[in-house]
Amino acid sequence: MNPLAGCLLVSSLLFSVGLAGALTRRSAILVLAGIELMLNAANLNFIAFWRFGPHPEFLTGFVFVIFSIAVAAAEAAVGLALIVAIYRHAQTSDVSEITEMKG
Amino acid sequence: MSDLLNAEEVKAQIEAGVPGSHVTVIPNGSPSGQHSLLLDNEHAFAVASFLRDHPALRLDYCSLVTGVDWLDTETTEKIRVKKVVDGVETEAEETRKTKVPGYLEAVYHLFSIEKKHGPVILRMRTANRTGQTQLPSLTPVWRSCEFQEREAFDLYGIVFVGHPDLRRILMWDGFADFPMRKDYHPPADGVPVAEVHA
Amino acid sequence: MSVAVAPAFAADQIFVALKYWLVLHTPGPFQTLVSILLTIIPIIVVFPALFAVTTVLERKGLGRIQNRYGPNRVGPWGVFQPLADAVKSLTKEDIVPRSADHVVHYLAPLVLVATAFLAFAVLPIGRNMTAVNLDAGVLFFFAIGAATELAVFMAGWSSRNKYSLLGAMRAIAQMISYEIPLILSSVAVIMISGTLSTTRIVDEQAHYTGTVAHWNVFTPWGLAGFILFMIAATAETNRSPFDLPEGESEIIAGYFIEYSGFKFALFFLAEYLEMFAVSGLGITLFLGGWSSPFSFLAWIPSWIWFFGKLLALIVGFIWVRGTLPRLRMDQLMNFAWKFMLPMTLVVIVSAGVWRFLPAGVAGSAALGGVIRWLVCALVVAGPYIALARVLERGRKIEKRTYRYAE
Amino acid sequence: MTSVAEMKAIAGPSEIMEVSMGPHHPSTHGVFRMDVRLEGERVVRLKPVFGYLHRNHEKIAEHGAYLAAIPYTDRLDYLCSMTNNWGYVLAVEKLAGLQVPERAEYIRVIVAELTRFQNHAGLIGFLLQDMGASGTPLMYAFREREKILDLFESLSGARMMCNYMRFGGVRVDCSAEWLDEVRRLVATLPRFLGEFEALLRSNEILMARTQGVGVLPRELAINAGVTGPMLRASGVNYDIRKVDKYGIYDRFDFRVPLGEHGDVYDRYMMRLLEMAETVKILEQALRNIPAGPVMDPKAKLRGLRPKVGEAYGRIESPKGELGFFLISDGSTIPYRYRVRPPSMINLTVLEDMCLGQNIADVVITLGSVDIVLGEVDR
Amino acid sequence: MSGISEHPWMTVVALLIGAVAFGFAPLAMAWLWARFFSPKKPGAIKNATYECGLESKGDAWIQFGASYYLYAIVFLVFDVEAVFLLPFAVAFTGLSAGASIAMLVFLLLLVEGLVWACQKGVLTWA
Amino acid sequence: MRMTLPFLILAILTLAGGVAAMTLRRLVHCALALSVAFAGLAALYLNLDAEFAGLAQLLVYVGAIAILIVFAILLTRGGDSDAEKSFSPAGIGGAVIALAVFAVLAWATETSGIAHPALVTPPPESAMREIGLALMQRYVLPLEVIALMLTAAMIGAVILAVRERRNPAGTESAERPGLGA
Amino acid sequence: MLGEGIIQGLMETARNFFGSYVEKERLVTVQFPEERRSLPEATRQFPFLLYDGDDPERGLRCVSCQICEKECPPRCIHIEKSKDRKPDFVGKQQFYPAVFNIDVSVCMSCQICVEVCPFDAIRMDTEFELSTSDRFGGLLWTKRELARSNEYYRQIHPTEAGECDERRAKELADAQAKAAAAAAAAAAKAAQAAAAPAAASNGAPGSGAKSEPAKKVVTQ
Amino acid sequence: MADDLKELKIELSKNGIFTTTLEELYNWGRKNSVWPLTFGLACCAIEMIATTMARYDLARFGAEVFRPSPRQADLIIVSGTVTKKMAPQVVRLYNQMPEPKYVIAMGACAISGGPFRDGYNVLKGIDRYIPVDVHIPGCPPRPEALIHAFMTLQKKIEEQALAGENRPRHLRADLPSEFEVPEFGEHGLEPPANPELFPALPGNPLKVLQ
Ligand code: SF4
Ligand code: SF4
Ligand code: SF4
Repeated sequence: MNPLAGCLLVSSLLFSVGLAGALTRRSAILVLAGIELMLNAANLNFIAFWRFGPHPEFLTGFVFVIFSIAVAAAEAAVGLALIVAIYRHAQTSDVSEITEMKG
Repeated sequence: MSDLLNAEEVKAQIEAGVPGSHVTVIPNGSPSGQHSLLLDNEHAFAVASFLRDHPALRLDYCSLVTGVDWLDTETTEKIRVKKVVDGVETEAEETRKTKVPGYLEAVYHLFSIEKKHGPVILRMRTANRTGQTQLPSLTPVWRSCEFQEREAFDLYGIVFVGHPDLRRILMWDGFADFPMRKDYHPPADGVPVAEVHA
Repeated sequence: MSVAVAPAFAADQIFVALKYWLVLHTPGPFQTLVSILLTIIPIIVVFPALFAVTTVLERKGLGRIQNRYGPNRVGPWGVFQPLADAVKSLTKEDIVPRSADHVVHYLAPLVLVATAFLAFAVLPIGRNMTAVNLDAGVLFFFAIGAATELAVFMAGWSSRNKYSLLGAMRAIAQMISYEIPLILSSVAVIMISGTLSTTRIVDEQAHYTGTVAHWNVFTPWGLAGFILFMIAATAETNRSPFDLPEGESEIIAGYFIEYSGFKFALFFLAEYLEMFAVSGLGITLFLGGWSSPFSFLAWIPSWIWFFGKLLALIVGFIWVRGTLPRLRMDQLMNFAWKFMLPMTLVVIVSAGVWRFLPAGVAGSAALGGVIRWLVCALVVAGPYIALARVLERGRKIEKRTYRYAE
Repeated sequence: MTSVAEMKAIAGPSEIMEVSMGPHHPSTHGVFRMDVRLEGERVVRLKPVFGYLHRNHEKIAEHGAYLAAIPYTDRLDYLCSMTNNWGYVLAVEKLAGLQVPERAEYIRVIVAELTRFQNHAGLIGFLLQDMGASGTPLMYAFREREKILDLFESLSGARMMCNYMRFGGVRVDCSAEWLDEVRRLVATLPRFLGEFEALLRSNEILMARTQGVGVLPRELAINAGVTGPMLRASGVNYDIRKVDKYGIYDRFDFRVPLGEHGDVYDRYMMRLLEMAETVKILEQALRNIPAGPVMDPKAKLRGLRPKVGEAYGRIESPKGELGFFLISDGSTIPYRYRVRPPSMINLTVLEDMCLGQNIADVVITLGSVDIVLGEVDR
Repeated sequence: MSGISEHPWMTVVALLIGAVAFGFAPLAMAWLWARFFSPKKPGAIKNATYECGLESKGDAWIQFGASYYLYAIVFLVFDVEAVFLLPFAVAFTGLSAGASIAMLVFLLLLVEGLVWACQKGVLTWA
Repeated sequence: MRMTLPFLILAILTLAGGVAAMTLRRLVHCALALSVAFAGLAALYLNLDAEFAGLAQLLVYVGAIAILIVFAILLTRGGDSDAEKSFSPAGIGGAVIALAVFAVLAWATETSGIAHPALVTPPPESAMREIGLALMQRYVLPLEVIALMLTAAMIGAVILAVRERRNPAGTESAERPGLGA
Repeated sequence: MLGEGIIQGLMETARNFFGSYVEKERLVTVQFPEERRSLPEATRQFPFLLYDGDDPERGLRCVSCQICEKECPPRCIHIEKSKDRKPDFVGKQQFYPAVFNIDVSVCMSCQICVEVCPFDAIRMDTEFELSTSDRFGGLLWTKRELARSNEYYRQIHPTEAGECDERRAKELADAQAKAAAAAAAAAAKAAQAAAAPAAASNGAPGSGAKSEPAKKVVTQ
Repeated sequence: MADDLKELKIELSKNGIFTTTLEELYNWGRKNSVWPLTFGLACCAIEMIATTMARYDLARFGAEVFRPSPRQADLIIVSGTVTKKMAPQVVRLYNQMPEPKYVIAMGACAISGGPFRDGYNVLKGIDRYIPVDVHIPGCPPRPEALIHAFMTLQKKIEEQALAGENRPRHLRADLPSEFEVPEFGEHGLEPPANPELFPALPGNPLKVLQ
């Protein structure tokens, strides 16, 4: 297999793992972690395409990854803060319990 | 010692200031001349507050609180001791009072930081040594009594009613005895022969 | 000139030459392997050895500060003290608390030591003596440092002890707070050097105007940056007066409270290694790395310069430790965020100004230099004074005078 | 609406951590324990727990002769055996009506003030140790302390447990050489104070850590029976040396420093300033010490039988008011023997000083109280 | 020691392995020592959590105050900022004043957030 | 294809970390495994010659986000969450969906031409300076936007997390005089 | 200025650091096992029993009056009186301790036993290097282990020993004078009345026993 | 030849250079790196502190590394009165130390209860609950005496065999490394002594104070 395909495969595997985690875990924090994993999988794609793409010198994919990291950081900060805030209200960080409370 | 307050004067002031209170002056025969005032337990708290807040006395500082154990008096020797605290100076005619039960006593030494005088010595006595060992707590008047009253509770078993946190202080919680009482004997932990000399 | 330089150069490059010689004499297929081994083994040998020396030095130095001898019985002048400690630690029983998380408990010291070692990879310890000449060396250093926080957390959490967890949280809070000033103060250097490669940063500083070298610390922003960097480094490595995570008086021994035997020794080792590493980076960034301050001293081999500077910084660390009481957590954090961070930003601005100001005004290069120096110094000092004012406001920390009652 | 959940979040135990500091803890100055509740690092409750060094001093003293209690008083506040001795013999002298010869009074003042000096020096050292000053100030303090202990040793035979005073005087007279030694030492003490001053007085970290920390308001201090430098740090002018003028303290010219804020820094400074005053007292005492006997001829060592009665004698020990309360039943053994331990009563306000503070402040606040467990628990 | 053709990351990996081995070797030695000479003797009290010589009460894994988290947030933001700052710094010598001012604006935006947080008292340790 | 072996190792490491992060019981373990995954990814970036991206990943993800997650776990007392309740009842469904997504992605990768490019480009040179220039010239606007976003995120997160810190549990809100600037 | 105090402190420690190489004041360590500080004369550690002459058994000054046993605050002295008596240095018949144990693991070095002993029989030693792994054997000292000669006493507490010797010499002289007077009186009496051989034989061994240590005291 | 070697060995060991056998190395390391636990109980603790201070400088022996956590300590100096209330804590601390661990009973109180032996709350010697290596009498022992005790301990360590029948306790799997922690009873500690360490000696119980 060539490197790009390998990257893509790994990336999609990682994406699926993240997705599976996000869908199955009860802890809101892990759901967030799953989402982070998915984001990372996407980042890997960008890097791979930048590296093996036709115009690595334009750095588009690369810079996108940097921005993506920044966005992910912001997302993590807010998301986790949200979880903490919810926990303070509900004394739980269990997603299903949280939904139950809302519903 | 700073100006010794005249016990009689203080007594008069108390009895004027706290109506219904009953104060006895207990003279002290030793050269120190520190006479003390025996308070009745019902008014003790009011008296204490009065002493603290009285503008001329201002006994704002309670230095020392302690328990004293006076055993039930049966032997002649013990009677002598008993007599002193009662303040009866003559010795001979007291011998018939052999049946007086013992009691626990709490002694408070008061000073004034503001007026720089003192001490005024207060005493309170429990009814007996076994069942009725309650005394009013003066901790609400002087915080400094807090630990010392706890200690008297711990070591003598004087129950201070109104104390905010009356627990054992020096011994552990499950301890059953009151070790400073005169009739307490420590457990004889096995000591090897080599150590026994006395 | 060349006559004088040649032997000096030989001494300077002796290790490099040795390595080449050894590598060239190994059979082809193994050359890479041998070369790599020859690169990493010195790191793994020299710095732990330095650790041993430093512990003796520290104990004896503190002793002297405190009017006593310090260890002097084990071997001549007590130099075998660390050896005895090592033997003892090796043979000591290893206790893992029952309720601890065993795997994480085991891994924590390893991770800590490993990351501490990795940081040395990018330090130029002499001319042509950088283990790994990375393009993004400085960034590598910081990225690796990030893992230490996790290791500390692992240690503190896995012990399942209140004090250790508290210590770990403190340590992490402290490390993250001081990591920002650490990075930002190095940004100033990077701005001027235009590279993240540690080797090139040193190269930039290793030439001379007249006899004086171009060390960054000789510029106003460099000086301020260096001071800030060293303060942040002290905090980052949990050295006194920032040794709160292991503040004995409050939380007993911090995050490694439950570690015994050699695992504990590893924590100690890692702590010192981090100290060396971050001092090494400070030297690289501000003190001209392996270069000599004056051109006439250039004959001293570069690696001696590096280790000399390292030793000087270590002595400084010990000295400070022997003198100062430690800060309190909130003061520490306040200091990081309300003083260090703004000041490092100011330093960055100052470095920017430095670049945009001409080095020489028409007619006189020296005058231009002086003006530039002064302006940059002003850019640093002004905000410093303002900041100090703002911070001082509201808290009355002062010497007091007392009245007496007769 | 959300109040229930909010209250849960506020009152729930999850935020609060219970930590027990001590009895084995590097900074509790012995076997003292504080049950601390923390929110984050902030103290929301603090209960001192005593008794880990309860050695039954009072009980033992109530079983031995009056004389036998003296060596035990050494071990009360084991840093200051001389002042402990003094407090006790003062009470006995009151109880038995003994006079103390002039020279003995002077010697008492000299040793007591030396004791005060070394106690304060040690306290400052320990306090800074608690602040994490890796030993240096403590080392310097102990360097001076050793010199004072040398003097005690050559006077009384022991470094710490001097067992030196007797009812009606002191056990042995001091020699002229000894007095010269003291003079020499006293001459060097200001230098030590200067060194300490340079080392730490204006240290920013020290000031930042101690100022405004562990504040003890004046009224509370008085009501809680706090004494000694701690009381004076809260601005109350009460020094038993001045109030009672026990011994011959009315003959010396010295001042009582007073604090204003009642915080740790003030308490720290009180000690430093008192040390300077102590040097002054020492100089005067050494200048004026007369010749003469050192024991009341009426006093006898064994078989002291005070009249039936009671007495309370108190002195200004380095830690505060050290009092001894004795009841005599006319026998050779005290019927009731009670120590008023200054450091224990000073601890009454520990919780008040620590609430809402950082846990690190608890340590230095405790350090600034200056406790010695031998005295707290007796 | 550049010059010999080796991938820099290989050296890093080798160093990593070496470092782990360095840490691991003594642990292994200690283990061997314990195996042959000095047996491990665990016990109920010995392996209990240390807490000042008392029996430990309550779990150590408790919930922490929010202040740690707040610092972490601010740290995260500034860490990301550093990620942008570093390439800027590297390129700085080749940049115009305008770009520098852009970076200044970037910094000031974040600093503004920090100042806000300060004023909110977020960065006051509790 | 000289990168295959390291790539494989790193890929396995990353995936193992990811899987562990998503399956382990104890939340802190999950967080640690997650940081392994992040570190693995960083190494993958490095392997793909994206030096800066890899190190930035390490710095931000392992150094900061992992710490943040760990703090969040400790803050929500998840450090010792009990075992049975760690998966939601919809677990099987979620796993199936994830599997399906993976199938689609893998199929797309296989079938599209991208996976079989003819040429493999040589690694681009000296990225750092280029990145800096690109960032400061071509991407200035996104940069400023990112700054805004970060600030907003910081403020938002702080507001969220700080909500109930105003009234600390059951203590006198004794303000320490003279401390804290 | 911010940082001034810190720098001052650093200077102070630096002064001490460098001072430690030149100034005695700043390097106060006494390297104990090799270097020792001379202990002051008054130093006390644990009691010992004094004996006169060469025989630690016979020469013990202790008369087993048990005052020290009673007064010792922690009660760490254990004495058993002898059944028989032997003469002391002035020739009076005295009991001697059949058992005299001091448990130094209890002794608080308070010196009260020394103070109360009316017979100058017990004194404080200065020896302190007593650590041992033997808890019972090593720290329970019997009469044998406690006995020290007067020379030793003079060595460790010269002033005190001098005073003590003087006092004892005076006592002895008094006793001798008294004995002489008594003897003179007796002689006079004997001269007056009939000689009583029993009395003379009674006195002879006493005076013989006392003369030997007495000589020692006087000569030294 | 053999003599030469031996001499060299002695010469080397005089300089602190470890010599050939494992046992010697082991003992040399242990004896020169004894880290005490930061643990003080009473007055004796002050003298212990004084021992580490400039005048006496215990650091010369490499023993100034006072570790606050028992996990990292080798030596517990029981310096002062062990009260009954404190005894369980002391035993627990000792138990939590890793082997090899040593105990110095410093001062009369630690050995036997000392002057306070007659008190109701005073433990009559810590050796009732933990094995003591070195006793140092005195009240308090002078700092020099503590150094002497420390050297006695070093000597003791030096003489310990690594293998064989009489190897020390910590090398033998069959001997315990932790001891029963006494419990608070209604009148005193239960049990009053650990019978394994302190077999009930025949004879009189302590004569009770009257
Ligand atoms: S010195 Fe004190 S404790 Fe020791 S035997 Fe003499 S009287 Fe007893
Ligand atoms: S030593 Fe002195 S006091 Fe003690 S029994 Fe002997 S003679 Fe009497
Ligand atoms: S032996 Fe003496 S000095 Fe030591 S603790 Fe006991 S009473 Fe205090």
